[in-house]
Amino acid sequence: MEQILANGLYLGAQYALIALGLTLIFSLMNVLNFAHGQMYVFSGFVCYTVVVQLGLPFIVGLVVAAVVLAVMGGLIEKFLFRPVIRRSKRDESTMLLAAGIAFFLDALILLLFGEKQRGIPKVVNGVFNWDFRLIMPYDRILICVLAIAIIVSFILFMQYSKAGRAMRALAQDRMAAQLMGVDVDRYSMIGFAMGAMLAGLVGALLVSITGVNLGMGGPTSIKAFLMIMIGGAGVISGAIIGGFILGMMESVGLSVLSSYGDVTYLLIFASLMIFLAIRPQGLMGKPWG
Amino acid sequence: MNTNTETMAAKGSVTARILGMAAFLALVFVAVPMFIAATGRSDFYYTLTSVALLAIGAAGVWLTFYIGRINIGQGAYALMGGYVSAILITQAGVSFWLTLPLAGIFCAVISVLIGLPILRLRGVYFAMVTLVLTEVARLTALALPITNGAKGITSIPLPGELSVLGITLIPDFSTLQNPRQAFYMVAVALMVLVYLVLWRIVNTRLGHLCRSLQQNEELSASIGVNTTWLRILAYAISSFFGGVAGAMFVSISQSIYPSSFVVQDSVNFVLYCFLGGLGYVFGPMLGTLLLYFGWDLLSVFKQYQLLIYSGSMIALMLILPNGILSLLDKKEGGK
Amino acid sequence: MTRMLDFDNVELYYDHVYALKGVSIHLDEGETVALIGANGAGKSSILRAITGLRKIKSGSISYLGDRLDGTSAADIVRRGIAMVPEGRRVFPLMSVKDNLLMGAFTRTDKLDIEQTLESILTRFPRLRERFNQQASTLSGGEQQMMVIGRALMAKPKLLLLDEPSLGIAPKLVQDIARAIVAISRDEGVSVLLVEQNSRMALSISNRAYALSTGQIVLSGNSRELLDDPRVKAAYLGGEV
Amino acid sequence: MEARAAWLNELGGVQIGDTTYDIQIVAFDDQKDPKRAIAGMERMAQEGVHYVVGPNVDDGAAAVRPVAEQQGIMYFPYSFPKELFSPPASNAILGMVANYQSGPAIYAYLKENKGVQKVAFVAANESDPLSQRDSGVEAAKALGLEVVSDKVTYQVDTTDFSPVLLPVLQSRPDLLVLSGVSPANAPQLIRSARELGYEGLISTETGQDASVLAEGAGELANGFISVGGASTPELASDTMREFVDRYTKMFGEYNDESNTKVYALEYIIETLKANPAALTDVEEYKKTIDTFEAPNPFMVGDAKLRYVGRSSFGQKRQVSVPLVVTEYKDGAFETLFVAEVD
Repeated sequence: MEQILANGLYLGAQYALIALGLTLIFSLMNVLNFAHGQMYVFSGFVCYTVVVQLGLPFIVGLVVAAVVLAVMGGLIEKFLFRPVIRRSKRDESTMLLAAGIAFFLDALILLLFGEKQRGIPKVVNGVFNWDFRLIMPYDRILICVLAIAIIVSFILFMQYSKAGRAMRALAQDRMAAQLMGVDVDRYSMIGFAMGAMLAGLVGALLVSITGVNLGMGGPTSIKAFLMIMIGGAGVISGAIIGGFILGMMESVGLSVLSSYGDVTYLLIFASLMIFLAIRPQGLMGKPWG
Repeated sequence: MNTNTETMAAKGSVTARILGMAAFLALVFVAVPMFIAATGRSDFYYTLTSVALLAIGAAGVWLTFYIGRINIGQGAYALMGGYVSAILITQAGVSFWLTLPLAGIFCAVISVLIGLPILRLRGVYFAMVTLVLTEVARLTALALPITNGAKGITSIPLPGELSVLGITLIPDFSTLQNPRQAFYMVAVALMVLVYLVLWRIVNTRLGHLCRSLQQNEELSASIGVNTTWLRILAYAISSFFGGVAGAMFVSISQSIYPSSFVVQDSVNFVLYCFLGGLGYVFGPMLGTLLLYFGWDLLSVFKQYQLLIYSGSMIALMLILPNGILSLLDKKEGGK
Repeated sequence: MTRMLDFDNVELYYDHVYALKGVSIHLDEGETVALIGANGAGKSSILRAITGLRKIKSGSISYLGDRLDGTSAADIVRRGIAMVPEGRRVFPLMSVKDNLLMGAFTRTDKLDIEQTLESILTRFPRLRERFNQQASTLSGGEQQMMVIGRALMAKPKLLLLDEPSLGIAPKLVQDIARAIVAISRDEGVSVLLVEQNSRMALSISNRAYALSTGQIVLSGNSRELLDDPRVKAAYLGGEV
Repeated sequence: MEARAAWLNELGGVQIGDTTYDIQIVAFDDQKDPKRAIAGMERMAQEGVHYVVGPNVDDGAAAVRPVAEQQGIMYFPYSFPKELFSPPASNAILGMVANYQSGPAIYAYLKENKGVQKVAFVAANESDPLSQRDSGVEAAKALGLEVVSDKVTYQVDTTDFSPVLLPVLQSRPDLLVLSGVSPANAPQLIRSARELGYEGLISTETGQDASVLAEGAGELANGFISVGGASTPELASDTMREFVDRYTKMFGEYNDESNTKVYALEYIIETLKANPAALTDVEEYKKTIDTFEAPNPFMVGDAKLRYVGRSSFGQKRQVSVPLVVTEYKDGAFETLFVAEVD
């Protein structure tokens, strides 16, 4: 039992971090970022390149990956999403753009980093073992702690900094925020960059544990969609709760249902559909986003 | 499928429409086979057959757009339809031609059950739920005994003879010299049928009601439109199209796996619609042709194929964010 | 008195439909001016044009002698124009405190902001009581107080109020009216007030303009207009 | 394959019959989508290609079968379902050693040399791994081993395998078989198993990539048993070594998969040399299969290129590559033993 909970917590922390970035972008721009998973993968490869190919410490890889992704996010917002949003008749047109960007990143990853699975050496060795009731390698504990620390600092930033307040205001009422003198373009760009950076941080963190490969992008995006649906799209607390719930469900399901074959995700998906039919806005969301 | 055909259809004068239709039919049924015969590129048959079938699925997605819903779940119905057809053929020995409508009807019935709760959702919520639906369909196909799990159903026989009152309408495919051409003809005929139905729907009272739903649901509900029924109906028709397309695909590949239609396919259906333009009935058809056929043509660029494909998709989006057919809007606006 | 705002022969339309057809109004320093008229007459469009939310088609808007049209919304706030939008538009998931702080978004001096905040909390004691509560939990009247306070956080010279009495309990409408009068008196702020409740608007303003279908149909001293039968006609949208 | 083709062309091409040909490889990316795989096969037929190496997955391989048979194409899929290679099918040739051939050999070896008694299987919930698991279970049972867990499956996109492996390891196996594991998943699974305290053996029947294992699992992967390519130092001829050099120059990194594919190309060319009529008619090719034999340029000694598979498929529809079982050790594979498939 302890083991299942610990696994759930570990998964939940990384999931929540992925969902945070996605929900931030969604809340600010009403864009469902299909390329989120690809950004995560891209960042994993950047971190790999810095750590394995250039032989620099992991922390450098983490920082470089975060910076690269933030810049990439900002540029994508400024040169792709902004003009399209301005000129298209429907919000949904951005979906095609996001999907195009997802394909493009896939192609870029393939050309730059190849199709192989890549990973970096363990950051710390050793395994925490509490009487075989709870086994957790130290590097997982470290990554989990780092992920939670990033989540906490993100919340603090959004809660107490001027920029964080501006982004929350923008998400809650775009027009009123404009009237307060918030520069919508500027903060949309900052928000997108931060969302991409969060995806990048998770990718760089996890490359030390799970490694990365080209095919991970799509499934990661789908999982991230799941989480923000559980919690409610565009709400920070919802993304965090959604991430932890999915992590727990996955951990519990895989352990409890293992004898019935691979039905965990089927059950998660099916129960999610029923849940959404009853509560469309998710746990914390506003009705209709 | 040239733009002239669509321009005429869109402008709407009756004669122009009939002429456009005739030109289109001549193009797909006569000109394309002649072109293929002349160039010997018979592999285009399969590609164009795929385009026709995917366009059918995309037509369904387009119809759900028409009631203001983004449907990223068409892959689920294509997969469902495919399995219904495959199971009926291999286990009950039903003729393929009968399974085709049955697959559609099965999907329509299921979609009503699923649609009742989820069609209340809007915007990204509906979109994401339907995306999940695709995964549910795949995982269900993996888990069920009747679908044979991950191993799929293989060695499905080719479509047999279709005869009414002793008259052979469609001969047994396995006796044909060129089954690919036959598949092409059938698929294109189906596509033409589907788009005629779609076009009819759009130009009747039902279509007007759908449009009002797209613009303002509360308002339409308040003036007495039965919005629930309307949404269910549109969604059921959409899923019917998806099921038929899936079933037809299975008969061509003679096999089906849980991976035959996945999230990527669902997303692609949506992209076809966007790219073509949501404002026009023929948008999804054009979008499918460009994206699917375009991909094949780009294969000459080898490892840069995906880069060029996605790059041009993004560029197109920047130039024409409302779809290719929005070019027609501009012309009309200029007058 | 200095001319504060000159709204000269402005045309504005939404998607080919006229919202304003050559409207001219002006406002002097220290004045409270009301814009009255039926729903859709174009009152709110004037405010949106001033704050830069809508681009004008022709004409000009000047503020303290400088052109205002064409500058960004953020710049307009910085130059001393704050608006209380129609329907209040609170940030529902933010605390009262954060809502108020958003009002001072363009200001940078922390100490100065603290002082303004303190004066607003003194003016609206209810906000002090609810200081850390989420804005969505406030009553309609409290929310209205809060968004007025939020606008004052910008230390504006010109305050634009869009339908402050809409959806507020009648008893509280008076409170709001009193607050507006007090603000303009104490802070020396000029006020441009858009109201459907013409009685309230005329009773607290110096001058007023009546609009109908995007045009000024009547203007003059508020006290005189209070008894003018033509005001009623303006609400019916007809010719005066 | 492109590397070998370029090399052969550089040497002046290949003489088949009286004519000397340059080899041209036509590539098609099916993106693992069966629908596209069919389109690819149609393209091949269109371009007059009669010999196709691929597809690489089960659903693609099954999907292209009708096209290949109608269009007269011999194809070398890297997927194992027996019906592709057994009569009435006759156009597919298995390009490598199948797991139901390598599995029994590995289990027998481990039973004898390492005293393995209890085996647990875990597989991805996809067509190939599942079929590999099922035949692996069968083989283990036939050898008298006890199968303690064979129900657990996982999604290929799993990022954390601890919850997946937990119930498997609780059944306390001596040998954990990762059926049909992809090179991407293998290091994660090994790492998770070791980190959960598992100390027994871990094996798979498919080829793996040493550098991926080193990056993903480090020394935790030591002792991992897998099927190697045919280019182990003991077996590789000078030709093979030069090929690896050339490949590395062209594509940067050498791996097992391309190794088996170069064999497929060699078989095609040599068989065509033996019967030039097969250039345009695959029926001729099929006739040649049964008797074909040529020296194997990639292996030391007098190894032969010939077709095998009679005991598995009832007809010769498999290329003969040596079955090399290897053990991972500090970033490289060491050969455990070598066997041959009949």
